[in-house]
Amino acid sequence: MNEQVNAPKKFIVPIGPQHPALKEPGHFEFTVDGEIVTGASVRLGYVHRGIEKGCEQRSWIQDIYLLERICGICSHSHATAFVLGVEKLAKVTVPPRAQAIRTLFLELERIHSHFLWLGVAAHEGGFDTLFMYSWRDRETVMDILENLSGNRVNYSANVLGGVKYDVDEKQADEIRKGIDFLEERAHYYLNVVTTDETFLGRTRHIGLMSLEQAVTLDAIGPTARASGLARDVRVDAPYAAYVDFPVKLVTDDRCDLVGRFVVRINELFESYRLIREILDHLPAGDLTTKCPRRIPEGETISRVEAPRGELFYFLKSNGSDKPERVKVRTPSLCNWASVINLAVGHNLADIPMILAGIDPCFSCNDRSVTIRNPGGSQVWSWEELRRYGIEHYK
Amino acid sequence: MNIAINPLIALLVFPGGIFLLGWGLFYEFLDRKLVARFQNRVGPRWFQPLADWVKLLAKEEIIPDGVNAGLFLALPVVALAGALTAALYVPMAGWMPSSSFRGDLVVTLYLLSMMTLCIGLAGANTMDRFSLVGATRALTQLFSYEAPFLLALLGPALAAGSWQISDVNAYAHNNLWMILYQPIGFLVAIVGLMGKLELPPFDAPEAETEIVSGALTEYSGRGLALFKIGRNVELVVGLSLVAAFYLGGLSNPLEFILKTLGLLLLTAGLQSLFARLRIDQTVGLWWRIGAILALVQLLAILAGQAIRGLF
Amino acid sequence: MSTIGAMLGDIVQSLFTRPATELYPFVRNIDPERLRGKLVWNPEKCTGCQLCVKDCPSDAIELIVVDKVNKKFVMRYHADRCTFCAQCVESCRLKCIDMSNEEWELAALTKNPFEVYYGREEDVQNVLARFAQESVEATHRE
Amino acid sequence: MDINESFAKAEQILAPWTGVATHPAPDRMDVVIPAKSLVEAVTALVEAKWGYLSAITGLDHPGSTEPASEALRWQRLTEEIEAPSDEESREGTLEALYHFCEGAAILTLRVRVRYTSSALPTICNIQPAATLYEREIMELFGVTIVGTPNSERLLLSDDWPEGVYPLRKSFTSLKELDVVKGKETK
Repeated sequence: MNEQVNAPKKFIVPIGPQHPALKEPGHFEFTVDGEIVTGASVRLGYVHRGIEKGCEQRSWIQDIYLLERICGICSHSHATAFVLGVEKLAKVTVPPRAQAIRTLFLELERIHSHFLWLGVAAHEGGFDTLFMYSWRDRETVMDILENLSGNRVNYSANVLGGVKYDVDEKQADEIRKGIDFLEERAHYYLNVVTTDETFLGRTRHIGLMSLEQAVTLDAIGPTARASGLARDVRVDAPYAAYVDFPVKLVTDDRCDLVGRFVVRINELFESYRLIREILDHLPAGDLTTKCPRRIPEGETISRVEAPRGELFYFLKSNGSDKPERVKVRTPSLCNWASVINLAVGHNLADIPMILAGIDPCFSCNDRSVTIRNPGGSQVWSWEELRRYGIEHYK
Repeated sequence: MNIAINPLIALLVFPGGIFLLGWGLFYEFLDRKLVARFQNRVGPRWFQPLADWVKLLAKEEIIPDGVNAGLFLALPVVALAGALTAALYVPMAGWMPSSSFRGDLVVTLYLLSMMTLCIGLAGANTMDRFSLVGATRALTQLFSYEAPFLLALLGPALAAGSWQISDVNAYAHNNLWMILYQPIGFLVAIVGLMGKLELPPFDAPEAETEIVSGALTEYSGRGLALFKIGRNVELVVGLSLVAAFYLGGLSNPLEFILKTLGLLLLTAGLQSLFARLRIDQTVGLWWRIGAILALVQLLAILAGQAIRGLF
Repeated sequence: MSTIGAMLGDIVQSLFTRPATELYPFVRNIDPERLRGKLVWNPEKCTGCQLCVKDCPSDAIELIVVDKVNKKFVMRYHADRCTFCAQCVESCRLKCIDMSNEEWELAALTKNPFEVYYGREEDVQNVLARFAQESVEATHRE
Repeated sequence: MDINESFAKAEQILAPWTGVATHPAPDRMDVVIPAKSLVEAVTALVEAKWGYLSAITGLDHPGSTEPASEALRWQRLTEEIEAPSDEESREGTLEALYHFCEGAAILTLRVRVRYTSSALPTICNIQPAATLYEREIMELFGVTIVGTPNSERLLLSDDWPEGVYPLRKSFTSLKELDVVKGKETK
């Protein structure tokens, strides 16, 4: 009799902006029924810094360093996307050695980012041992990067028209040695995440995103590739030295968190192979070429595959030494929709792992965008999404 | 060692009171250090748990809005008292239990459960959502591990033919280590103890990445300090109990130290080996596997005794 | 293929190996050769082209002209603003600027150590005296 | 798929609405379309499964700084903006670029609206992932997206003044804005 009077009240579990699960500020509200999540919404913007506007007030050269600081983890990807765009506008041909070194940095950065992600994702699942070990091993690649560029993050390796740092034979040997060690470790972690029963219990069939959903939700990067969606800018539209050193596309059809682990770790192997190839066939030549301070008028688009997915830069120049417009679209932004949609129907305990599964980067998002979702009208239920998918692909 | 201790001293200095608190902090340090070493880290220095504890005691205690203040303040005290009282019935440091009567095993087990009950109540007392979810999980977990844990400790008791801890201890001391012919019971007991103490991988009730600190999210200062030390005391009591039952009894301090340290090493290893279990996985594990294993063990013991009775 | 406790080997092994933690202030690693630390400036070659000042993304460098004809300059370097990107090193055509790979522990309790003057001794004294003079004049005017 | 093939296909799909199509770079195609046919064009692209929406870029063209020839070119291209009177030609326009990517090919749909009539239809019904991008340009450029699922204050802090769009060229800083306002009130 009382059931109708006691209509189920919404029990909302807030996560963030300050929460141990999120080391970066974001705010999530999960409506739960017992342990099951029935709704999710997200509000970002706590670290909005107005970088796009800031770029318009600084010179092209200063912007490299500003953009590099959008994200500490994929800093080189941002800088590379920017300088590639500017060089396209200025019609400057960068020496092949510089392009190869840029690519080397990009791949080292991918290794560092994926190892970092592996640790964070394991931590979200309460597997702190894996967390500690993967971060310990990540130090190897951090040391390599420090030896190459002088800094562990924000390498500042790019300048307009080339790179600052050369790689000599001694350093190449050090990198090879580090890569050998990391390859062995990656094999080990691949084994752990695919065979350890307790860990699989937290990842198998969790956060399922079918290929159709991935297409509908516009997923990109490893998140999309784990659902079998073959999208990788390095393959689709090779830039820098990827033309000479082609990448094999890594996908997985598991569609769940295990798939996301497997894709990222398999990408590591591809990075190792690429790094060895680059070191073995490093083109000789100059490191830089002259690039004008005033960039000719024009517009350009530059895309780079950051560790988290496609990074999109739109640059517009008005012929002066400052850009007219710098538009940055970061990969995490594309993948939010998938988290919000995947969360519904899962256990509360799985949420941190699903969140971590897309490797979200709050700094990337908050560069200029905030999402707020109070009514839940934007949040699609599972059913709605499926209906949409069915209708969409009729 | 069968030296009788003055009840007052037993209560305040040894084996209850100061000794147990100090020993609890020491074991917390050892546990943290071992887990750190398993994870290839350095870990804390020896005084870190003490420093943490003193700091917490010195800090302001905030009573949040919307709680029953009396309950809020009393719960940590009750939890610690429960754990300390349980120590009186256990052969602490190899000494004979300072207090003993027939059936004290059951009392001890329930005293050990006081902690979880208090944590559950503490969580339900506040209006915080993390606390509520944490309390629900803590109590759910209590109901899942309690029965198998009890069954696991009943095995040695049945073998000894007594429900008195000191008798079981003496029996274990005089016979073959029970871990050898009741291995399943030992496993269930040690894992059950980890569940009781909410150690990883059974730390869903305080999973920091989901619900911050679980039921204790709203606690600060003295209340939190008391809960923390209560858990340390329970760790020592639980380890002694399992060591006394399964590892050939505790008859002198050296045995006590070696055996409990061995168990601590095992639990630390288990802690670092697994990913956190979801609460539904915990419940499933205990009822589907833990309880059945413990029952099988129990039936085997009974059958063994029946067969022995025949000859 | 599935196992329980796949990391057992590693865990047991680490119990007998040294922890990976670096006890930083007590145990020090060798600083990498390319480490980008505090900026150092050599006044001898500087022509005062101001390119480093122009390219600095964080306004960390000021070049104060003492005597333009005789190429006497003093550099005021704000270590607290510097992002250690080394663009100035790249921009300087005469290689006057470098980044130290030894001096990188720059934390301080006051703001004073973050304002560094580089240049020939007499030039720096000159500039400092001028600043002192100016500040005195400013207070007098008030 | 080959870039040229992709572009040929896109050209075919977009033919009914194309104002003008250019290839600023080998891997790019810019298609200028009138704002009113945006939804139809995007629907056609999505139904033909041509690539995915990669981003929406906003651009600000303040009337006073833009060369007159540029403004005239736009009139010819879109016919959307009718021949402006002297006063109107000084008014700025906002441009939204819808970037679609397929393989290496990047297709950009360009639409322009005036400051005073800055309405664009939403494409969220066709491309749900567009919601974030739409909010971004609403917030930062002051383009009004009609029918977007959520049109609240999104990006900027809650105390950000109404009607101030930070990525427009006229915006320099909040402090200066106050100074200007102060003068006005005096």
